Amino acid sequence: MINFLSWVLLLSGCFCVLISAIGLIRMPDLFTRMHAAGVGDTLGAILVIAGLMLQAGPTLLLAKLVLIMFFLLFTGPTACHALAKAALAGGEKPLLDDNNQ
Amino acid sequence: MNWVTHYNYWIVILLMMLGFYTIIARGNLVKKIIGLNIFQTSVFVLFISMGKIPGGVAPILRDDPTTIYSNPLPHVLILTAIVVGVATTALGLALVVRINEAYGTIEEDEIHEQDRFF
Amino acid sequence: MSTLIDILLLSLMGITALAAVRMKSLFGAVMLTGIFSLLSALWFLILDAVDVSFTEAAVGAGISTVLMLGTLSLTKSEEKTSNHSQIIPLFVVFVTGGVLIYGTLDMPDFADPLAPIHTHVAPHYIEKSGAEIGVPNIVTSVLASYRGFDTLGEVTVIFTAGVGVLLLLGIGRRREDGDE
Amino acid sequence: MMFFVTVIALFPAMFLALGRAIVGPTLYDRVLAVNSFGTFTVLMIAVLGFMTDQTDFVDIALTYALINFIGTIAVLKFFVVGDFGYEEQRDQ
Repeated sequence: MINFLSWVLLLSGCFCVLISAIGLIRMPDLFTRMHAAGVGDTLGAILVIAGLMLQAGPTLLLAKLVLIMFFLLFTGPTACHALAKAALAGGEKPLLDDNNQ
Repeated sequence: MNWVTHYNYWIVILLMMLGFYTIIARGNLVKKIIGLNIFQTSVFVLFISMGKIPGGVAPILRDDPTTIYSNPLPHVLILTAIVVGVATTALGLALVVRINEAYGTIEEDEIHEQDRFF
Repeated sequence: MSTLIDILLLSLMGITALAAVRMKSLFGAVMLTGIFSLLSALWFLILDAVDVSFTEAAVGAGISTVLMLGTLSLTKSEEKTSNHSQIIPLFVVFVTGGVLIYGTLDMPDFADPLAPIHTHVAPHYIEKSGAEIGVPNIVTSVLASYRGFDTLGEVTVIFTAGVGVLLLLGIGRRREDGDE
Repeated sequence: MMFFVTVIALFPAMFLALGRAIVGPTLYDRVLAVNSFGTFTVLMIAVLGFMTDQTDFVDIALTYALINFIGTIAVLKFFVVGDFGYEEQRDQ
């Protein structure tokens, strides 16, 4: 049962990571890429680490994995936010729909 | 010998050739230091990949006496080499900064051009 | 099974190095050097070199990248196209590479447990260092005890490099400020 | 087996992130690609540790996660300020 759950979590994590990587290469401009990479990476990383946590069992290892998960959970969005702020300050403009301008 | 068992050597040689080419053919000094770093890493990869034993684990002693450990000696050598390498990089980059202050450029050709007038 | 991982990782390293060398923007090249360091650290980890991987990640991906970015902030960030002939460097590089490939034909296979490197000194360290030094990490006991003078020499080299960097950047800069 | 599948599935993601780091076009794209690449590396180290039954690797993954974050923030600060902040201190 635990193995099955771990398979599901690991595979869905891989799926999210792959989607975020495809978004990173396929999206048209910087901010949409950032959206794909920031959201997909964080979710994928958390799912993969959760899958590993099920395999670790209640040991010290579990605590380390929880730490990694928390770091990724906090640092991913923070880095993305800082990147968006730096890009705006550096003069990058988001790509807008022509009809709304 | 087949290509799988020597693939690591070929990648090492590819990295070495790339680093060597950058050092001797590119005029930009920062690019030369990047080439030097790639060259260094190729040597590290060569040493570390020689220390691998199939089924071995990291050389940290365990209670189980049947454990196979990978060879720790290349790790020691490369640990020293990495730290010396970053010292070299720092010194080279400091030299680049000084050259830029003195000549106003980090391109080798322009430095030679200015030296010709002295 | 792990052969596939090895080959994919080594190919990634080769592609990254090639792109870093070809990149005209120096910022891009420095970013790719950071990725290259991460990849080589990952490869060291796969080969069980835990300590080396740790050092490479902290030093290669961390300090080197920051040092190079600092240099770029003080100098130019774009590389100019050189108009030199590329034939002689390419010739030298390919001759060297060819000789080295000839040299690898005699090398032991990757991860061959009977290679000469595994039969001579290393077994002594693996068997005795636990009793002789008492540190579980063999790399630490070799680095700090059996080969302690090597490490002392390493510290000397780093000290010399630090003095060199200070002489090049710190003291000269301050004197100029004082004169003005 | 499941760890092996995960590692193999992480490789295409690494290739794609590397492609974005090579293509660019802006510096921020490259930083974003490097950040994503770092996350993939952390995941791969953790999974590899489980695959080869050497769970010490998780410590290293923890360090990598921190180095990656600090590196990204340092690079961004560099892009915004233009240096690491020494000039301002000297002026004061």
